[in-house]
Amino acid sequence: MDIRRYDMIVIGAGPAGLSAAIEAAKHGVKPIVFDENARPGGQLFKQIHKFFGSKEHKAKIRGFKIGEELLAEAEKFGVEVVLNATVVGLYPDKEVTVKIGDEIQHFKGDSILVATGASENMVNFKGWTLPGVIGAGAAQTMMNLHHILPGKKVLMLGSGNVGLVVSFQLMQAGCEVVALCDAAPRIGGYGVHAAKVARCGVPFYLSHTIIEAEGDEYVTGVTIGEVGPDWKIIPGTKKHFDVDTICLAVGLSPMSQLLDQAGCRMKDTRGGFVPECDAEGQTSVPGIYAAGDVSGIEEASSAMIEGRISGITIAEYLGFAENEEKESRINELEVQLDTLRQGMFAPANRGKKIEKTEEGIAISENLLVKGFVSDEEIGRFPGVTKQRKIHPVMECTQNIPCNPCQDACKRGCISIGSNITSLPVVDKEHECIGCGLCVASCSGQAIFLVEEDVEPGYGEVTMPYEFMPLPVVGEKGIACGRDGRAVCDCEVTKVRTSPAFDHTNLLTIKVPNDMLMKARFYRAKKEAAYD
Amino acid sequence: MNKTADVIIIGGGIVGCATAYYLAKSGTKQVIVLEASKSIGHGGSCRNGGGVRQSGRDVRELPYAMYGIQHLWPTLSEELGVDVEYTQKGNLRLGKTQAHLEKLQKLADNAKAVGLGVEMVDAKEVQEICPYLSKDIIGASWCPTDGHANPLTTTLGYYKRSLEMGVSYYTDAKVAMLKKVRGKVHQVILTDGTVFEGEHIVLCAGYESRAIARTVGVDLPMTKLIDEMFVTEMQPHMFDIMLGTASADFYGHQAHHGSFVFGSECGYEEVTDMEDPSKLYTNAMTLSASCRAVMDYVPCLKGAKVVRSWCGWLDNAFDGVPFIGDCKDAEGLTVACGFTGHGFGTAPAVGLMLSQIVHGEKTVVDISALAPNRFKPNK
Amino acid sequence: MGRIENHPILGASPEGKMVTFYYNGEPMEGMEGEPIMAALKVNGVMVHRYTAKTHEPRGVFCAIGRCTDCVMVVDGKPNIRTCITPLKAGMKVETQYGVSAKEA
Amino acid sequence: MIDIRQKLEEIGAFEPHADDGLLVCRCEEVTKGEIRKAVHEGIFTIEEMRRYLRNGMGLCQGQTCGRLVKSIMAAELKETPDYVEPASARAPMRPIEMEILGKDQGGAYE
Repeated sequence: MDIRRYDMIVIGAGPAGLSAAIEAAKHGVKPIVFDENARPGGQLFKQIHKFFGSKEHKAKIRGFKIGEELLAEAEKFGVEVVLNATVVGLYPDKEVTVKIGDEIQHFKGDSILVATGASENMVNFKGWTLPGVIGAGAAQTMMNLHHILPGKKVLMLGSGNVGLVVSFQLMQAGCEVVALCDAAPRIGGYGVHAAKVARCGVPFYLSHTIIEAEGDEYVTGVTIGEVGPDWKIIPGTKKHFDVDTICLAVGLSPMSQLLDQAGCRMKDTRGGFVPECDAEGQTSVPGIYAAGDVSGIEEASSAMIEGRISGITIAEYLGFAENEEKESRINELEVQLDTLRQGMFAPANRGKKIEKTEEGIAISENLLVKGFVSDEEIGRFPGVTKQRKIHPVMECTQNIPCNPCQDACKRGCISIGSNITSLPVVDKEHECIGCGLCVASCSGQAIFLVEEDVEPGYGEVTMPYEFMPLPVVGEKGIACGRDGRAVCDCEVTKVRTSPAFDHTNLLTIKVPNDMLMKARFYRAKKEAAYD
Repeated sequence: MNKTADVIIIGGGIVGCATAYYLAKSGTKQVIVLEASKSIGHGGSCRNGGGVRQSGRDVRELPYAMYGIQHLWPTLSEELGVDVEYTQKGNLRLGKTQAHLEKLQKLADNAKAVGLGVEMVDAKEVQEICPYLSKDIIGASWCPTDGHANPLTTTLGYYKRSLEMGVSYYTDAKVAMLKKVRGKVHQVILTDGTVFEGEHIVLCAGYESRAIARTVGVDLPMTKLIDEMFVTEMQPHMFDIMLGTASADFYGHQAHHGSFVFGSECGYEEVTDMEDPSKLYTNAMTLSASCRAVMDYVPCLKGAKVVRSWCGWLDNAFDGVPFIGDCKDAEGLTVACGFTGHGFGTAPAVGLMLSQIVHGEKTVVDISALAPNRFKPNK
Repeated sequence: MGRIENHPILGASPEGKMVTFYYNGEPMEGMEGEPIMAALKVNGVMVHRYTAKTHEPRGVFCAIGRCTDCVMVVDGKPNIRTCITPLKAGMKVETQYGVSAKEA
Repeated sequence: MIDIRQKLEEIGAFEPHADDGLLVCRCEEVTKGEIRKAVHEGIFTIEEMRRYLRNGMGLCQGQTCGRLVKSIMAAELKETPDYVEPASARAPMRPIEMEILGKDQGGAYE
């Protein structure tokens, strides 16, 4: 048998797999990475939003850019990436069979890292097999990889980060999102992700699920209804929407079949079927490792660090790195990983209802149910202050590990401190010059610049704006509130774009002074109306 | 939990389930089936190619293989209330060389001697029977009364029906040993210490039977061998016959819903060294080798996609035919194992005969040649 | 459903070579190398196949080659996953009924 | 050890539900009602269920419906989902043509 040998075989060229290969290659390991897709980067190339975290986590960089950076790094360290290479099987002797082109090749590795990521969970309801019912991942693939629209009018099921992020992406691509629903009573994803969807006017229906997808040949509509505590539909709560697309974002499951096949000890958890492995990703089979979503669903940022940890561990296992070297690198990486696992959305807090922020401020109830913080609630958060002169208003109301705003402000107006999950605080001692870098830096698009009395009775609000077409100065439109409803007429007074903003345009609108704390979104006149 | 019964059957495979069914059908009140794994039919019963065939069998097996095909298979779906997909459209055993044809001729002659209709067909006739086969085939043996069925639904059908008829099943119930009481095999003790008691013990646990029988001093001389199979995606309907070859390159058929199911070996089986035999790992080389074997004879399937492969253990008796019957050296114990990879098609008849043995009745055909204690040294 | 001409983050969509392929015998335009599914979607084709047992319509579901719901008969071969198979000029793409291109 | 008969008594008789016609396995077109009913016929494991109804035996090999089947079976058995073990994973991980699988010797297969 012709079997090719490698120090390290990596299955999956996503964030975890590439990071592991790079880390190991830095120590002289020669890894080969297989990926069944035509493009490397896993899900990163479908992620067009800016990532959270701190500088080490590549915060405020968009997912697909992180993918490009990883690829460049992989190339620099001589990592061999084989695309369109489907791993057919993983066998006990650390042997893999791979479909490459129109044949099967056999490989054996002294170590194998499985970084196959996750697949989408599905729910079934009447009509769920109709064309037009698609996974949220499918929508992302169509829009962000193939540049086509999944549909015109979409209903999203699922309020986790995937459902929220993809809803926003659908609107960025030019689709209309008619509603976002979730059977859970509270929004599962980040409040800032929900808020940017809500202010575009998407209604949130929590405690609602799909009763039926309608249509004979393909989806022409959908009916949702409210679920009671017994998970049954409450009579009289049906709502119908005309849609051509229903998008399902109901969670992810580790794609761990290869590990099971290789005989790794598995455990059945609420988060899916995962390998039993230690903190470095070593499974029960010596030399077989797992990193990223395949060992438990988390964000891509965590997957990259997990990959690095497995990478250095494998380098040491193969004798390419000294134990002390490994220990010190792992300590460094674990600090980074721990940081990401802090805050309200930390793995340890899954399923828990958190009532107060770390600062002791009551969480916005409205945000958890309707997707936006109400005008009455917003004032109690430390990033929101009322000043006449121009200043940042940071509508950041949940503790998540993220701090690019603090770094973005060169004047020191924004302070988060050493605890990365703290809510940003406005430092009134330092003067804001309205540069807008903080607005563009905020991955949650939760920072606005507000200035009173730019002319008598009128002030200005500067907001992040990532839609086409970009409004022009002088255009008259409608300012919308956090709930997406029109609050007043307005005029565009400034439109700023800059490479430093990375496609987050800064749109400044002029509104009456009393609307400064309400106006958070802009719509051209023709597409908006008061109700 | 009732731990005593008239009959305790060890092994929830097709033989165990069928025996339980025929026992219940013939009026036995208390029957308990013990299955070591969590699933009924976890072993070879649900891992085989589904052949329901007489041709190619040893003369000692032929009488009951024929009995099953004549009397049991035709009405089985009706009887069990589950579609067992029994299809009696014949079996072609293909040859590509003169040596192959000679071998096939010998098998056909043996079969004819005991009254089975097997004839030799030439290349042209092969193409008439099945136009999808390679033109390299120069001849074949043809047994029109052979066929195939779905081993999955047959096994689970016997299980379901016997359960309805009052048989008790225990899964995840691994037998550690048998124990005699006053000279008669009477107790079945599980690895967790649970003790079952029965007037009659039927042992049909595949290769595992050997270790269990040994606890009461009975040796069943057999070895185990891994065997692999694969299944393709659904294909348009092509043919209903069962296929095999003179040199045992592969065997298989198209199942009712359209998939092709094939089994084959790559030559490594004899030396397979699996750390944990219960894991049933497939081998990295076998699937590719199997595909080549099949394409050599059915080239038009080259574009069919394989969706799954799996393997199972054969229980190979020293002389290639099963051990079926009472253990003369251990009263109260009846065994049925060592089916050597071709037990599925005969399982209904074997189940029926085991129920007759338990009742002390004469079996439908004579099987004294399959006595468990038949091994004799060759010198 | 249309192509995204200009995206606020991704910019102008890459320009590709438009080629003709055949959908149930009718000529259609698509971009060479894009998944067959994408070209069909742009042309408004939603139904890729009808199932074997209940003859239900199916289309794209996962779009990454996993669920296999989007399979069609491509150049005479059934069960081709159109979401991951690149479009080529002259390709014959047909609605799949069960496992064949003809209605049963 | 699982006493099938006792467990069947514990879970009671099969009761039809309004949504029994809902498809669960998209590839092999197996419904929720068929799965629920099979549990009452003594089919307690995914391994058995696949063999009995063909759910998860199609082109995608249960990648889409695996979790759904697990939760339906667990609910019918009055157990938590981890009671029902997932199906074992087997090669090939994706459907692959016999012709391609046959070429694994470093050279083209003729």
